[in-house]
Amino acid sequence: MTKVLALSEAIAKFVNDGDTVYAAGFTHLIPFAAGHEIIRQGKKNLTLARATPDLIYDQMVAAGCAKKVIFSYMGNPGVGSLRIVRSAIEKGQLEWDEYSHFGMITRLQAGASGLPFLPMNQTGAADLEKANPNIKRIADPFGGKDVIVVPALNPDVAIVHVQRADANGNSHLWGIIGEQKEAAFAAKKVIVTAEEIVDESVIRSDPNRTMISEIVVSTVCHVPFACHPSYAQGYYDRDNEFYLAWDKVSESAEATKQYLDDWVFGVKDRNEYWQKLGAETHKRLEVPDLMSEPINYGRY
Amino acid sequence: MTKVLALSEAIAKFVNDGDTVYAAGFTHLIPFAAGHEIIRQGKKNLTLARATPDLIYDQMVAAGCAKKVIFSYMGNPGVGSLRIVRSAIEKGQLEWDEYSHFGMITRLQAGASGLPFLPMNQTGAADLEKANPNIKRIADPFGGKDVIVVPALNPDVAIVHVQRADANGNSHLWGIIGEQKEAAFAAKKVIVTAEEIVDESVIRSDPNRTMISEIVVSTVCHVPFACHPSYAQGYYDRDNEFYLAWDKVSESAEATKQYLDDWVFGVKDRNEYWQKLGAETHKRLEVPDLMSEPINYGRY
Amino acid sequence: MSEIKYSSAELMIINAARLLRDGDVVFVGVGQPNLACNLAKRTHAPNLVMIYEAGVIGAEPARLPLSIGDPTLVSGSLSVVSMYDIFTNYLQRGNVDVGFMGGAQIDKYGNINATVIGGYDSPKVRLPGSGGSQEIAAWANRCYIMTPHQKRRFPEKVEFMTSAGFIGGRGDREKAGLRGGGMLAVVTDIGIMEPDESGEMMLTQLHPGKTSEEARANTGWDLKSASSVGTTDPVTESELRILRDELDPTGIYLKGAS
Amino acid sequence: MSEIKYSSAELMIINAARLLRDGDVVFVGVGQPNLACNLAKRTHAPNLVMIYEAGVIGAEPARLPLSIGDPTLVSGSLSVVSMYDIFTNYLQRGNVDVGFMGGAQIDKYGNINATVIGGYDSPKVRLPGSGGSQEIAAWANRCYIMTPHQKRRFPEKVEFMTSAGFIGGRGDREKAGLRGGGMLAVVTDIGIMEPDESGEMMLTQLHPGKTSEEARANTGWDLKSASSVGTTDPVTESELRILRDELDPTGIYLKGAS
Repeated sequence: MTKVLALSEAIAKFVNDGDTVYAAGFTHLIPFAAGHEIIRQGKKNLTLARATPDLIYDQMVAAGCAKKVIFSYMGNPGVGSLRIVRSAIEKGQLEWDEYSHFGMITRLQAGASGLPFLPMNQTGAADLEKANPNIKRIADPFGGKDVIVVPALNPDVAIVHVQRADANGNSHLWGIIGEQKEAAFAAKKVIVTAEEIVDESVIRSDPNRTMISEIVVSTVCHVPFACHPSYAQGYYDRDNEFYLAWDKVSESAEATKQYLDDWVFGVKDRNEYWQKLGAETHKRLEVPDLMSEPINYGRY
Repeated sequence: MTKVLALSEAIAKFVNDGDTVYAAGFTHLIPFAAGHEIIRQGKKNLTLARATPDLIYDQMVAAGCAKKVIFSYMGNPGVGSLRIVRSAIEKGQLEWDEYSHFGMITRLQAGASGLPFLPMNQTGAADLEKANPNIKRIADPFGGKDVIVVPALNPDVAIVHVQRADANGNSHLWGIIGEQKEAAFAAKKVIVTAEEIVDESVIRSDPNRTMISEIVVSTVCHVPFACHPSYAQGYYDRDNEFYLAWDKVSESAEATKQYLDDWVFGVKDRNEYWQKLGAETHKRLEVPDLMSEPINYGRY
Repeated sequence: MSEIKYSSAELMIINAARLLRDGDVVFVGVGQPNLACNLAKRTHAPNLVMIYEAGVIGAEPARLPLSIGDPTLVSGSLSVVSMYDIFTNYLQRGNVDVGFMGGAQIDKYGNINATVIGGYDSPKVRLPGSGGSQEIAAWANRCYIMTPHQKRRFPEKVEFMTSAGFIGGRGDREKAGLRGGGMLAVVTDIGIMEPDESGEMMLTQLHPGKTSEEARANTGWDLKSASSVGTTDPVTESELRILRDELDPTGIYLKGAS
Repeated sequence: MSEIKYSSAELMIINAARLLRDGDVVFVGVGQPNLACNLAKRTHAPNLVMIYEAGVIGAEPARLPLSIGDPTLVSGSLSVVSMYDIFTNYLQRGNVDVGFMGGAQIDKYGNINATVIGGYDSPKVRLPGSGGSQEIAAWANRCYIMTPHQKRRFPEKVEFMTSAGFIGGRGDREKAGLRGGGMLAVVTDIGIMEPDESGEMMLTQLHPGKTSEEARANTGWDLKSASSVGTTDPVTESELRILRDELDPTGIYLKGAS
């Protein structure tokens, strides 16, 4: 019962106009390939949720896919401002719903847990609480200080990139794991993209590493290098030069359009994109091996 | 700054009469060696918290260490009744505080999170809620069904056995991980016992495997075979014969006293205990290797 | 053709196995439920996924597991997660199709007592308590129980409700907002009871050779029968062979009735 | 002996590094805070533990990290956990000693604005928002900020309170029940401001050659001075050598002032 689909089929089948989409990954494992495919297929009126919108949502907003963003830090990580999302918000062209990182992740954790809400301790910084009716305050029934609560976030679809998955979607991921697990369990449908599709025996050799199991996965797509300019730990490096370059590109609507024409609409899929990046970039992003010490599960 | 102590020193230093102790491990990794050392040192008036009291608390209650148990399933796993704890409760000699597994683990998760409480959805089975004032019901501020809440559990000391730790307490553990992490973060002091003390470089070779970090660990003790008759995945098997035998031993106060005299007071430490078990038992509990596939972190 | 002989445990396990559907995600306990799942997996439900409250998903035990935390459940499984995660992300989130329940008493509305006989504060017999069953009963899509048909096990009303069936009737279960479908079958050594529209357990099937009188005589409430009571399919040699030769060759769980 | 030359960024980083104590668990950002921590670790605080909101604990980056999620933070670190765990088990639970803050504005009571200039609903300048800073400010034992001393960065009151310092004074912070000690030092290129008994930031130290007049002229509130304003120890060649040769050899974070 393989769940393997081409990424284009997966996006066509599982992402609908108007959906709330959570393209997961905190700096690491950001599913750019899926984001580009969503742009190519011209999806509309999406609500784009992510702790850090990052360049992927800048590009999707530029391409007109989004009506709203849900976020907790709207920057170009390590560079500065996220120009396109920011400008759309400043101009009133984009709805937004904002939390702290912890608030955002707590919403996902509540969603993943099947709970209506989860509490957080007070922070004393009440301005966002005043601005966002989703941030409420309730009494501690055990007599302590009031706590802050946020409602569950259950996206229509989560897109989660992993290093290796089997054909059913059982996934090993490592390095910065951010909110990958929470997004997968919170969402109604889960698209896994993977650097490698491996035999089930590889997954079963280390079950404690399996953060997302087939039980919640809708489809698995084999998409090597899916994260560029983000990265996959152990597979390729983050392309910091691209993050710097985007700061310039995104200053101009023309340059942004040209970028989308060249690198999203101008390529068929991620493989073409990666080939187009060229040998020098491939070499620059290469990373030497550094292997984990294996562990012994025992043959019982 | 090594935190390594002999187990006897660790128990003397970190476990006080009257403490709430959480000896963690769901069936797996149960820290019997530490339990026996607590008995040998004659600690008194402890509140013993565990999802499943298992034989370790049966023995500690028999030895007179406990005034109270907090639990969610009081059985001899795979065998039946947990005679000593059960009889002490039936005779009114032992206080108790009871939850479902999820309620118990939720209390620990709240404690580990630094939260005063956490919610759970309703289960419709309200008798325990009526019997235990710590189980309360609050309104969902977002308009859904009422939820059940339980207060944080923050034990004075957690005892957590792991497969391998470095000298500062950074710990790799695998197999059934139960509530090991939650207990460690919820407790005020953490005693780690380990099958192996490894070089920090082994831990650093696989940081995603490190479930408990030095930041919360008070001391680390090198105690091979600390879990018998429970087990350590990949190191030795569970001694089911012992669990069956205990069902008989614990029927009689005399047999129980004899057991404690022979196997707890009659040995100096876990090494003597393990030697006393003898070569046949060692052989019976041996397990052939089954190694995980390593992963690549990359040398960045 | 010689008559096939089997124990009442074997009869219940085989009938429970038949309730499972291919692809089901089952929250399993050790012992008889584990045998029922493994039997189903080797017959009509090869894609059954077994998950355990200890946090193991997709176990493929190489030997008969003797406790809920047997290491054979872990080695070669698909995923191992914390107890908090198994109860939140899997069970409470609604990712479990079937829960197998146990308990000392089960009543007319499928409610279970696994906590206490006598008053809670001064128990006459203190039972193990809920473990995970309070939540499994509430949130798994379908719940089943296997238990010998004895009057003391089937009181009209449980003394303590550890886990909810239909509480005092289906309306109660809806009012509490529980996501799961509740206790959908009680498999005994006489037959199978299933809930009627009000949530009351009624006799719907009898094992070959058993009678509704036997069932009524061994039930603590006035057991109704379905308008047409069926007969369960006879136990097959193939089912027995898998159970006896492959799954429990030393007969640890197959011999007894409890 | 020639005069030692350094940028204002170097001056701030070196003074921030000196605030760290051996054994501190520090919630670090990239850029200047990362350099301050690594400098402290290589001088007086070898047992400093660096943790990142991305979930990395005990990072020992082999190269200069260029984002909060740089893979060099992961390889060879002590532990990597989920964001939910880093915010709950570490930060909210009280396991973090020091938090380094950033922000566009910091006011008289050490409150930070990193969210918006102009009204929240129709922003003039939309800033990145809290990220993790709302919780770090509330729950780390000690908070520090490094920022150039400019009037526009130091208004009397922030337009939007992204992260709490002492709110409207120490009493407010206590009333909210925050566990951390709040904003304990603001390191600028002129000197260091620390809270007085009421929680108001006052000038407590000046860097060599700087004056309290300069500090007052570049502060948006009526900046008080401590009864005796100290002078920070001069920047040493050894500190500069570590920063320039080992930590940021291409000068990415050392050159500018912001």
